[in-house]
Amino acid sequence: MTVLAIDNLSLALPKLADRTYAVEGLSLDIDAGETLCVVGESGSGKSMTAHAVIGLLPSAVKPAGGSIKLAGRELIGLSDGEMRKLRGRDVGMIFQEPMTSLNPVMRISDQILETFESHRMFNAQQRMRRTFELLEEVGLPDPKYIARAFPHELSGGQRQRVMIAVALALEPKLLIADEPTTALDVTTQAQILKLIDELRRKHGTAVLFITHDFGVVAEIADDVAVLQNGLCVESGRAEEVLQKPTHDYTKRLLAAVPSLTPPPPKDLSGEPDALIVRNLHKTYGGRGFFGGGSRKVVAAKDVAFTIKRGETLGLVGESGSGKSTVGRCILRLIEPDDGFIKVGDTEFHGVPVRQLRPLRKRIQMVFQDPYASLNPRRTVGRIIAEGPEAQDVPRADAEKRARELLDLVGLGASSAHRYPHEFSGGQRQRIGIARALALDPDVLVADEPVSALDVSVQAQILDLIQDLQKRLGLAILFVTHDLRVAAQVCDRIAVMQRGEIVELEPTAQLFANPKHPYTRSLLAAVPGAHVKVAAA
Amino acid sequence: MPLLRFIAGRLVKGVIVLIAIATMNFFLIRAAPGDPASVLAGEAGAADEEFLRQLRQQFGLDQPITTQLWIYLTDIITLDLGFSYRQGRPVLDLILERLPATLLLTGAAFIFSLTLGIIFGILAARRAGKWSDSVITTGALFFYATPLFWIALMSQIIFALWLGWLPNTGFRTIGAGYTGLRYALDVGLHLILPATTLGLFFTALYTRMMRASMLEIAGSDFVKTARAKGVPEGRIVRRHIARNAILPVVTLAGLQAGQIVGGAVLTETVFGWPGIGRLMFEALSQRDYQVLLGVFFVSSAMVVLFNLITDVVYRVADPRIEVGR
Amino acid sequence: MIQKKTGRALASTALALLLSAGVVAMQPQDAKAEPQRGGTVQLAVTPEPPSLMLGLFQNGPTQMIAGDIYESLLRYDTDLTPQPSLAESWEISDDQLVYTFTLREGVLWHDGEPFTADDVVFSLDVFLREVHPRWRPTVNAQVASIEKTGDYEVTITLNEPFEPIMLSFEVGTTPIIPKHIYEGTDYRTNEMNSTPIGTGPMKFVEWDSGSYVHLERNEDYYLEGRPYIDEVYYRFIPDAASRAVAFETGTIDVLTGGSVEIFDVPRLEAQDNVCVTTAGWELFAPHSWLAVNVREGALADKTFRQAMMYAIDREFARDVVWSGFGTVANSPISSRTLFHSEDLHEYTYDPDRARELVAESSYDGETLEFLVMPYGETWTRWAEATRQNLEDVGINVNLVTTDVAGWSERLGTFNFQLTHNFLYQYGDPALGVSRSYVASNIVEGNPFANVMGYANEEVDALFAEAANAPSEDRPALYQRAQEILVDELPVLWMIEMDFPTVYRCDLQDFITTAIGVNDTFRDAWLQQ
Amino acid sequence: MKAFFKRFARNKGAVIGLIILAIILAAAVLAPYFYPTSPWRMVTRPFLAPMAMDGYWLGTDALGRDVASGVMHGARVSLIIGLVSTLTALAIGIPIGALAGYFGGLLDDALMRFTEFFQTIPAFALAIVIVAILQPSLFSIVIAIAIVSWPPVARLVRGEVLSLRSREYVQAAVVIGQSTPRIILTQVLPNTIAPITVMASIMVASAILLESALSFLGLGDPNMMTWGYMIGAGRTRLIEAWWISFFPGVAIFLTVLALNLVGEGLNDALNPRLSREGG
Repeated sequence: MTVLAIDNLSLALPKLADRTYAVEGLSLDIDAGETLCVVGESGSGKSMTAHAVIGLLPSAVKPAGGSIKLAGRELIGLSDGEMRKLRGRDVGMIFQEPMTSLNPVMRISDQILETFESHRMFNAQQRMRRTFELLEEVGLPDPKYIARAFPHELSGGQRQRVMIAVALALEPKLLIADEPTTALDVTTQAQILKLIDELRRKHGTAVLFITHDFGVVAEIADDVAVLQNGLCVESGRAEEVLQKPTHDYTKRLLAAVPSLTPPPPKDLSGEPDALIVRNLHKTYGGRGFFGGGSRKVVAAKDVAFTIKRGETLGLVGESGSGKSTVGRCILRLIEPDDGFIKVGDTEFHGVPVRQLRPLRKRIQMVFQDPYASLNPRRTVGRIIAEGPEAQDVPRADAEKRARELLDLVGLGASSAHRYPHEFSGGQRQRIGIARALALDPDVLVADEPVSALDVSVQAQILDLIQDLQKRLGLAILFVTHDLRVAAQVCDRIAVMQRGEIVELEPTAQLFANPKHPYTRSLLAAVPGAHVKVAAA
Repeated sequence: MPLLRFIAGRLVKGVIVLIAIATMNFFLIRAAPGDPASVLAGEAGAADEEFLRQLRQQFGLDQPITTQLWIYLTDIITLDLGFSYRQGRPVLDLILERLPATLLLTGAAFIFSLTLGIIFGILAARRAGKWSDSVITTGALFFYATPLFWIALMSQIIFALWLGWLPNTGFRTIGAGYTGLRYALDVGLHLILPATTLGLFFTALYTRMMRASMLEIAGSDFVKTARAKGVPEGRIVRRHIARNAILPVVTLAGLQAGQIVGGAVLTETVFGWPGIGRLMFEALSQRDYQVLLGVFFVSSAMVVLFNLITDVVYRVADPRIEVGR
Repeated sequence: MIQKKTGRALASTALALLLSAGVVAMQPQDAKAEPQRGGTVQLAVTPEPPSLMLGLFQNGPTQMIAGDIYESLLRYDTDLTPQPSLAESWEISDDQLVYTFTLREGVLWHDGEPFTADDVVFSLDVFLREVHPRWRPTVNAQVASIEKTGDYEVTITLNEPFEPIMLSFEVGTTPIIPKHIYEGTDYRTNEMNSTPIGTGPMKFVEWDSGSYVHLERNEDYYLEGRPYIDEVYYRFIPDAASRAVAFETGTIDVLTGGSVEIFDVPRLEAQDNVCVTTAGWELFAPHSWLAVNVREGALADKTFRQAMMYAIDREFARDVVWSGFGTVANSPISSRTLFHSEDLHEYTYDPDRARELVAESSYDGETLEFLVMPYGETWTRWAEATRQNLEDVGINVNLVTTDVAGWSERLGTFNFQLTHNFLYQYGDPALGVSRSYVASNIVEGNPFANVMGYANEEVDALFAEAANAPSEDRPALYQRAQEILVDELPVLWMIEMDFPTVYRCDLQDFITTAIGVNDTFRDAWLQQ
Repeated sequence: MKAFFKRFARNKGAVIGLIILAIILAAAVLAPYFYPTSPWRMVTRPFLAPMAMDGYWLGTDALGRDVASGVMHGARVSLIIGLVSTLTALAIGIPIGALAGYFGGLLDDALMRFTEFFQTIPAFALAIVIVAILQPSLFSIVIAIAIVSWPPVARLVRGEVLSLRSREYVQAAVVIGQSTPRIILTQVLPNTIAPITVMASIMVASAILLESALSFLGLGDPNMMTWGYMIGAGRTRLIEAWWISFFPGVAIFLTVLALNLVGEGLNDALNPRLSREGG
């Protein structure tokens, strides 16, 4: 039975936008109990599609043609009141950001109860019982406690479970999930995906699942629709699309998904140690004004590793594992509590901040967020030249070097006088790399350098980093949460959990034979790991 | 317990700030030309050195300034705010006499402006872009941009002089001898004009803030969640948008409440309201140091107190903030 | 009105009046109207006084309120003729040295204690001698002794004849205060200061700080049937416009002089049942001038001061700034008191003449600082107009504002160049005029002394001689002094000021004496 | 930049505000041209109603001074007081906020206690006392307004700097070895300009209101023809000569209104994500 049938749907964008339609001529069907994944990169129109179905389009975006039928009933043209009655009862929706999707000042139980109240279903007693049932069903421990809690008292995964409970409270025919796991850690993501999958089987719910991640698609999709710039370029059964893509774009996207199989190891014997870290400790502890000491968080505990010239060490862990703190401690962006850090032949720890400045050129960093890592008020040329200038290189030389570097990272010397906002995310990340390289560092700390990028751009940046490493003999500390990425670029991988390195092995060995249980659970959680995906 | 510790901590901090303020004000006021004796001389229309000397000795102004400061600070710790030079009465008595009037005025203005501001803010935000929104925002902008004393004078002329509906000055009808309910009604009538005038600016301010806050919250993810649940619009506005939008407005209002107490000088002056704002202004021109310092002390203490209350209320109203931190 | 009476004449008038004791001293305008009992009167007074203890404080508002609580030996009619008050009668010896006052018997203090000669001696000889800045110089310089010569008789003996002493026995200069409360205490910290006890027609009830002072009828007052009014409220409304509105809306019955902005008077007067009087200030005769610091610079130059006098349009100031109230002043002695001379040079407004004199003078374009008198906005307007007058003839003036404290401080330390000021004349040049011009009164700390720094030995000598001269010699001496001063201009006299009182016409016999704004309620009654 | 103007121009109120402001500025600049003599000059009969006599289209005041001349000359002083006191407040608030926000820790604590201290004293009362003590003059008024209005600036800047400090481009500047003062001046502060500009436009408005309130209480500079002074001087004559304080009141209202509108426009244009779109 077809629950959702979208036929030739077009959504018009406001006049000044960069294209006429957010979505154009889209058709798709979902049957009861089936999951359809809509895949695409940012700006493909996948979210708009979801919002159109539930009638929550931004006021500037208007349906311009086609039809959306839910269980045979036309949704386009329904009045606000009719649409409202439909929401929650016939369609439920989960959003991407669990941290902001729940009302921060309402108790969890009230937010679930509200769904029943809004649709005048059940009496008070039944509502309460149903609420507890739901919380139990979505796998939350101690529903009584959770029901009375406020959202901020729950973890991200727990909140997303609450969201699912809210969305499924009235057993709707259709569940729309808009990137519901993107903001979650990989192990949590696996649990949530599993939960959604179980529930739709149990209740026969049709699921419209929006994602950018082919791993996720491989994990849960029955059907797939690939969107590019508002057009559906390919659709069909999941296994077919994943294994025998017909459209170039689909092929390119799939090819860009990093494989979990690491490339053959480099020969690094005889290379000198570029970075030695021993005994690194860092604890965050709240400094209370009147002795009210807040709880302490151990971000680094006895961390130790060595990176050779030309080697890439991956530092892998989930959020809060301390991996970013370790990277920043090595750079002395954060002062470690204790530890030995040696860059080349220079001891980096213990150097007074004043004398640190000239040493800084030895070790540089590439940041995660390409939008936040470039000063919006300076030209790209200045941003890159600032480094050498800070190290007393004459201005003219520094600017010349900046132009060379822009060439090197593939942007062209002429971009030097432009401002960051004129560049795309991937281009900005190239600028960030050029800035780091401007000082000819020995060591590069790359903190999640590709996690904010679309998958096709991701691959290009990873290639660039590897290429530069080969040419310049850089030692790289590669901080990431993404095991697929780590598999592709790292020679060795250190897995971090709660501030400690629990396992440090050459990449191939780690993937083939993980020793620590945490490493094993991480590997198991990688979406689509067990599904074969078409190789490039 | 953590709440108590939080309050205790804030109180200790508040006391330190208050003592610092008292010290600064002490020197600030002494930097002014002339002293209470010269004012009395200036007003008496006749004076000689002997007269001035007697007064200064009586006021203790012939002692070294550090001694005076030390005496003042040690007294203040025991809540002894000294003696008024001019009125020969304890400053604390003078202030306590005037404080209720000020609290009544500012309290009424505060409640009036906060209530109306929130209601208008919600109305405007719900009808953003429509004519009723324009009317409210234009009105708010008008009162926001018009000097308070101007409105005070205009309302006096219109409502007291032309229409004769309301008394224009004072706290109550002198000599009427009202008691009980009749007295309360009388005070209430006298209160309307000054409280409204004082409150209008803040009404405008809160209306604008509430509107902006509503619009900001309206774009939140959780509002979308509520829509996706099929919650009726009115309920979304009440329970989701307004409930969250009100927090920053109430916080700001609370922080301002303390300031209003000391800032009602203009209103009190124009409407002859016997509050501490006027007491301060008179004490200033009369160089009645102790009274001036006392008013500053008490009104600063009000600010500290209101800030504390706001914080506590905020902590209770917003579950995200851990009580005690 | 020019009053030139000999001391003997004053005394005989008083004796004549004694014969008709019990009769109202001043006949009301409508002699047929019978005074009625009862009623409440609300008055506006500005600013709120520091205290009501008239012996310790003599501020205008203190006098207005406490003038009905306390009494002195005498009252004065509007010609400055003495009238009985606590003194029933008095005699002056032929050599004008011994003054004998017979006191009224059966007078009670508000706390029920009887009033006797002891109170008078204590007040004049002890209390006021110590604390009263105006009585102290008189008593110290002129009085040989003050003695009780009977339970109800006090004798004052002078060192030499001093005719003006007969003008000193009004309630502001010599309030009689209760010996039983003040003797042996620290006067300034006596707790009873906040609940004043006097003998006057009204009793203190309550002072609601910031709002009002409430007085009530003294049931035990010694004049049968008086006072007529039951209750009086003096209300404090800080803003002048609010006071005017309060009067218009009927909340207030009387706007006392100084509590009504002068420009509001014509508007208020035009309304129904509103009366305006400028009476009740005759003893004070407030005299305003532009004080000039004659110590240095162009201001030390007589020619330059004359130039300024010609430059300032005093008619304009009177007509526009003061709404027509007052008289242009041409002499240091007010035309409303004794010894004023009409036979003096007059400086009429003449900008051309002023420009000539500026050119002749030592003024070379420096900017003069004009300290604005902080007594309300009329004074500010006047300063602005004066600055414009002076700038029109090429004198640069910068206004400086300050408050009362700053103003008194700067005058008292001679730290000013130009400022307005006005002083009371107290009926006799020896009491209220000479103090501004004699070199011996160039003293720091007192804004009402000779702050100008003017010193002229001849003027000093003339004033000294005139004070203790026999009555008949005094006019000539003062004539000469006036001639010198008018030529040298130690200050630029501006206006003999009127402080109109605005009241409801229902109030009868409202202002009847030379200090009528202060001792109002012995005679006043409400037409009902 | 173009986008900025486009966004600004989309806000009708802001454009109106800008036009009003331009007119007021023109009045301020052209005042000596239209009224070459001092606005204090008593030119004709006092209490002349508006339009009652040719050439005195806004009437005359209690001393016969031309109200129109006063309003135009007053524009200069009011704007100058607004601007100078705002700049002074910024000059105090920005460094304090920047230091507190960037360095954090004890310095932050100390500076914020200092700021709190000034926020605890009732602002208007403090301004009154400062002006009274220093004696009313352009200088003392500017100082008083600046002293009571810098704390919000410091707080704003601190907040901005606090969030900017953890921005990655600031960390990048640390990593490449830039000196701290240079980082603050080139990386951090330039990015706080937008919110500071918005706040400054509102501060100019409140400074003008504050000055008028001080003048109302008789604490204005007696040699400066300001709108506040004119209202203060005319307020007691409001009943019979409304125009004396009416027109300067309107001038204040328009200026404050215009500055607020422009401020809102700037806010919308500089923070597009917060732009108020109809719901």
